[in-house]
Amino acid sequence: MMDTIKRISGVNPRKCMKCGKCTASCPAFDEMEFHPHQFVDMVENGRIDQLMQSRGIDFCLSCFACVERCPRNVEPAKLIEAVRLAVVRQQGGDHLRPEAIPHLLDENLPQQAITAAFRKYRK
Amino acid sequence: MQERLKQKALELLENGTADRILGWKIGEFFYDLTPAVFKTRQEIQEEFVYSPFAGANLSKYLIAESRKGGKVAVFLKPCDSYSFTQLLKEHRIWRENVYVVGVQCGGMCDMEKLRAKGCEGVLSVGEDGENIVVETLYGTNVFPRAELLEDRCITCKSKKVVTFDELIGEQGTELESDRFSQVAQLEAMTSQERFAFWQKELSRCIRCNACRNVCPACSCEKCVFDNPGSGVRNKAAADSFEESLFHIIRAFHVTGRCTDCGECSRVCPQNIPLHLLNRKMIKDMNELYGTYQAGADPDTKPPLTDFTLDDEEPSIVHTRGGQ
Amino acid sequence: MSVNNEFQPTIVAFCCNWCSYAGADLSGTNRLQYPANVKIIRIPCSCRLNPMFILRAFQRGADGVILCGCHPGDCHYTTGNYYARRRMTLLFSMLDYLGIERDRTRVEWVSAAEGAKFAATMNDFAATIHKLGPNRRLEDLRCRKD
Amino acid sequence: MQRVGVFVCWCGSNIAATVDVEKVAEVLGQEPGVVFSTHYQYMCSQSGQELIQNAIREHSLTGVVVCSCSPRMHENTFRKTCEKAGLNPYMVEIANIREQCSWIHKNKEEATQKAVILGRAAIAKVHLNAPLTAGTSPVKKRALVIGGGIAGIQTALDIADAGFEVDIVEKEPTIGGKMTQIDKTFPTLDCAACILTPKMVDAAQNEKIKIYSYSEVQSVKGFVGNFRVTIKKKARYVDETKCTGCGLCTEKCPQKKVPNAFNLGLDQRRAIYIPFAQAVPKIATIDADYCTMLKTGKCGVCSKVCTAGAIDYKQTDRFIEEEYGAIVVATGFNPIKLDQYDEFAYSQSPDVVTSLEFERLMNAAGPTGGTLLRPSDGTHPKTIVFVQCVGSRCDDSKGKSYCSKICCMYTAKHAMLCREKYPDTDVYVFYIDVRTPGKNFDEFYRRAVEEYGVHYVKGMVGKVVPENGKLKVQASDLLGNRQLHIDADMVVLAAAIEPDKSARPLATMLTASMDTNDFFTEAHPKLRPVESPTAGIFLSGACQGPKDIPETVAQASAAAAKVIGLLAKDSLICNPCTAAPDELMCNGCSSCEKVCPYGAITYIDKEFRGPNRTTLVRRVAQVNPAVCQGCGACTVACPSGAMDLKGFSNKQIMAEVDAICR
Amino acid sequence: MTYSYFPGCTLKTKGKDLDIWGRASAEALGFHLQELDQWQCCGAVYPMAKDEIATRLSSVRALMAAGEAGQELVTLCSACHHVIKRVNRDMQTDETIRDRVSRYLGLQTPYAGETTVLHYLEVLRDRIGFDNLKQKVVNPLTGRKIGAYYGCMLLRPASEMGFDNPENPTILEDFIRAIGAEPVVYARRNECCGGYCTIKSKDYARKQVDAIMENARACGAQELITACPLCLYNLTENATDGLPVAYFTQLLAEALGVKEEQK
Repeated sequence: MMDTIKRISGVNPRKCMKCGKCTASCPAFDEMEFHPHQFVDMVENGRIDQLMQSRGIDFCLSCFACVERCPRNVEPAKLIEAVRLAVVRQQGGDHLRPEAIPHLLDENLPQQAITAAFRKYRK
Repeated sequence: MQERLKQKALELLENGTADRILGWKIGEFFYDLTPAVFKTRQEIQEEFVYSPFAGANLSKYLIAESRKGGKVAVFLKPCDSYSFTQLLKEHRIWRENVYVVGVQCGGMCDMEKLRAKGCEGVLSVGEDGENIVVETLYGTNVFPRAELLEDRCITCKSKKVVTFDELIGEQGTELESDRFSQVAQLEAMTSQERFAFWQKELSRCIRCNACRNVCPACSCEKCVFDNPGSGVRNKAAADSFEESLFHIIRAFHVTGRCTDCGECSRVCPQNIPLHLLNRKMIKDMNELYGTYQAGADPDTKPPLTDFTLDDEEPSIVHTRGGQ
Repeated sequence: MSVNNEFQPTIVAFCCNWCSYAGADLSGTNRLQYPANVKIIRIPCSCRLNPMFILRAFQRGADGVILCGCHPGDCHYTTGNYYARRRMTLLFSMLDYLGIERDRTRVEWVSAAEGAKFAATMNDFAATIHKLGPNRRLEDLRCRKD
Repeated sequence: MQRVGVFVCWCGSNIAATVDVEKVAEVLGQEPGVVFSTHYQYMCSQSGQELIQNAIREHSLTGVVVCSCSPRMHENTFRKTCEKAGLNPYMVEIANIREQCSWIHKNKEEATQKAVILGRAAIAKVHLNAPLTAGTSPVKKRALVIGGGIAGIQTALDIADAGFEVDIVEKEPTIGGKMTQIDKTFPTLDCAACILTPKMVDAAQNEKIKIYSYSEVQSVKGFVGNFRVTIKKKARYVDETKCTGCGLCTEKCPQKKVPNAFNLGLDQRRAIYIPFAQAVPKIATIDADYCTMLKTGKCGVCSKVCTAGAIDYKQTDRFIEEEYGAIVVATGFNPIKLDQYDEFAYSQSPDVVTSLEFERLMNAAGPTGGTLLRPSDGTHPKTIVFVQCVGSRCDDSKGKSYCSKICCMYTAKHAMLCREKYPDTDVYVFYIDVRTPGKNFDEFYRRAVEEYGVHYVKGMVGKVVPENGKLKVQASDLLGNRQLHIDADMVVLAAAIEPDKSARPLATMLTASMDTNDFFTEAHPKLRPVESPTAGIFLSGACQGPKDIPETVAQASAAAAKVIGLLAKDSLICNPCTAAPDELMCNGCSSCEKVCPYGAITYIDKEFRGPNRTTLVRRVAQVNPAVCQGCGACTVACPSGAMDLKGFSNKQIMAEVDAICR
Repeated sequence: MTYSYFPGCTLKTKGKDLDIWGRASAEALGFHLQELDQWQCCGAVYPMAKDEIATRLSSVRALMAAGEAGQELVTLCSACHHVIKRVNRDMQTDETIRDRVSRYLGLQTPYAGETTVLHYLEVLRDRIGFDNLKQKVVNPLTGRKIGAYYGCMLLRPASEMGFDNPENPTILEDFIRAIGAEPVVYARRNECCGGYCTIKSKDYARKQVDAIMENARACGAQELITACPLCLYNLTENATDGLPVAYFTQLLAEALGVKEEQK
């Protein structure tokens, strides 16, 4: 599984020097039980299952602040995305069902929000 | 033209400008003009020749002649004058001992082309403006010069006499020529095709050294191929230091010094187009390091003894395209 | 010695004493591997490399020749590698023109600190030469007519 | 043919583990001309060297091949060994079977085979070696120090102490360098000016030391013992011999809006200025970029008030030529630009400062007179956040790959001083690691935490948002697994340090090598740390790598010791591997002269005997062996092969090629 | 000058104002946006996974269509720009992706990212020039204090987007200056507004938006402009007490006098 995550993401977690700048930059910190630096560490140490079960993976905003500010070019967002993909690619792993959509819509919600949600939360 | 040159030679000898005259005389055949030194009025009158076969480049002979004491006068065609200037740049010719008469040139003729015209029993060949007049046993033939020109003269790069003390005829100018078109053709081939081409050409080499001996740039006191100390001495292809390497090294040694006079190909008894090697280097230098014409002036630094900080990397050979 | 019928190329690496030879030493110090068929000849500066040496190597059976020198601007002798750069560019161009495989010759700038680059370069070059196969075209063009 | 002895070294197991040394010795023993071949555990040891010497005597060897480690390591050792046994030292060749064989190959057969081939190449070469005698060249007993910071000053003082003349070239109007801007020094907290300014004065008053301030090195020619240096004295528009340093002009100059570089632009100075009160030399300088007189030709106030008549608007750059035996580089460092790290809002708020700016804000001679005030509104900051490793320890695409080394300690110092002076401030330090190797360093850092109550947080700041006069700092606390949100008044960034920009062009002039970060490389990272690989060039201070003051001073003195060792010699032994022409073959064509970087080649007209008792005069090249450095550029430029390089001759190299390719 | 133009799905529906005024202003500024004939939705998120090919195809098709027309490809929506620009870079630099995409699309010659992708703002800055834009302004928005809201997708990752300094961008501020208004610089202009979570957690999105609004207001902004429909939606809908937010093209059209003409 660790190799799958590394392959999907193309990230080498060993480049991390544990400075915590990703976590310092993360706007979704409060919504995540594991924070970006922990993602990197846990992938490196093979604790993927725990990450896959965490609800935080759906809260990453893909804002790339962690990617931009990481001094070592580790790209934590790609790891989080890879873990999320590992989840939604599983049978029944979808996080969002088409039935739920109408309920979410409002008059002004742009298409891209839905499209993005579909891309992110289901396969 | 021959008469004007003869008169000039006599005049220079008689008014004391020169003790010796470097010119041409008939060799084995009428079309085989060979360089010669004339010391007396009689010699000039009897033997001095100038004809459309006076292709031999006299400049190289001045390395030795200019050091012999006294003054030597020489006739230099435009392309010879480039070689002469290049040798001056290399401090090989003692300029103060040389009196240069620049001779304008309409292009030299190729005996093979004359033969192809079906001329037999040729007695003499003369010039008449843009025509070549051939006297034969069977009468007089007149051909336009353009039809008989040597290949190197068809792509003549310049009619300018670079260095002279006196000029016979008008000063010419540098010409637009497509002398690199054959090189470009070769470049467009695949590597395998080029290899086959050169294998076919170079494998005919008999190492007679004619190319080297005639080349004004190959004027070393002792050639590396004759020098036991160089580690690469060899004569005929006795052991493994072969023709290709001889020609590669020769081409490399004259890179930036070769004026593209074309003598190497003219004298090759095997008709190997050796000038295509030198032209390739000239073309490359022009493209990579800016246009440079060896012998065009006495000052400009040759590309191989110069550099810029942002020269192309050797990998350009891989990346610039071609196959 | 092991009997190995697989093509084992002979590769000559000319290294300038100040940067690349030291870079080669550094890759040794760091135990970075590269093929044993790469043999290094030490020259004081890349500008000492006479084209004759390269041709000689090919003639005597080398399958690839590489020149390593200080990075442009870092030459121990200030300008040597600039001359080498021009000479090698023209030589390689001429060899290419004669139909010699382009990949048999290479120039790489390797500093004394680039042990890893040295090893990587040699590995890459050896792989390239291995792919090209034995050098045939720079052998005697006249004697050898197949 | 030489009588060659082959000596294969095991280097303990370094070589012997992967190379069958016995077999190498045996196979090489069969090579033509080899009359003796052996192997030994440590050829460089005393007994190994004796082994070689005995073999030279017993077997009348005329050539020696040592198969061992890199010639860069022990070539000299073995040359000396052989010399003692009566063999010319240049009859030794080394086959590098350690760095270039045993250490990079795992397969023993392969490695053994390669070692044999390398040995053969060395044997083939040594057969063509000729005894060489090194010439000597005189040493100019004067040193040049480039850079007048603490490193340069210390080096100069030490060299002068030993009785040699030494010049300092400093590009700023005063010597002193970065240390003049620093407030206190760790770990003792004594004031930087108090320990530096006496040294500056010492340097100025020392008869052996000459200071070229506001000057730069323009060009360097020559070689060890005989450098010829052109120094550019930049026009300061003030006659140095007349200016008394009274400072009246710097008070009267009407152009007041010049950013004060000494205070890093935190305040302003006049167009004519003396950087600070203790400047050495204390001479005014006109800043041509701002001076109204120089720009428009109207003003002249300074000239009017100067009673010494020192102002000279017509002054131009002057060039001075000097000769030196040795050159010391002491060009120092600078903090990096922070444009790339604006998540810390350095360019968006004046209250986000670099550590060096913070030094000025704490300094009694600084823009705030030593009271810590916010640059934005002049209030006392109550909460201060220090951020470590800004631009250091980065991936190459994101900043400097190295640790800047000094930041951990100066930040501890800053934090401690803040708490000491203003106990009501909250001080946070965000760190990745705290690196405090050094005498009394870790104790110092612990005091900051334990006695002074500085909050050290393992984590990093991710974003600084200036808002309503506060700096909202968002950071991570990795040990607490939380995100911190601090309303700070001031943020201090420990910016990475990098070599001064002048170092790169200087390195080119000196032909001294640099690493990819533009730090000068040392001749050996452990054993020759203060010498450049280029003979006669020495390194002092942070130009070689980040250093704190104690380390800088130590290295400065070490460099001085090396310089003194060089200048104490009357002459130097030259490299005998120089180019030499075979006059009989020389065309006199000047190709070699055009490519010689040292101007070592000249031409003479020489008479030769020709055939039939004639004589011929020919122009031939001459090489000055004291100037030639042996690069070999000329040998390839020479079409006739007349020019060859001793020790690396055409034949020798081709013999190696043949041996390798056969 | 004519550019190929990729509008994207949102600009055809909820984000019409971004599109309409962008195009109208282009004409006023002397360049033409030629809508690609058959564009498909870009997918709204860049596929970070290296093994996803299908999600890159629509971008590649758009890029190739522009390439065939011999034009540069212009986008207006930040999300589209982000996706297309990064996919283009994948095609340039990632051999595996390039090969797989080329095989998937059955290309004779692989597409290797030859097309240039420009955001509308980059066209203004690098092709038109803000000084020239300033010349064309007929209704300078004098006195208006406008904060630029960049969001994430135009700026990050800077190594791939190459748009502006990711931590202290200036392109929108320069734009604001060019149309005669006063730019207000505030630090949170490049912090995420939480738009992607708007359908997941309004509260969370609100927290982000409020922080941005507070920061912008504290720095003196009276209104915000953006290039992203999702940001605009989020900043408008999920703000507790927000500033008005508009698309930058709306103000551009206003300044160029295009709006009145069309009224």
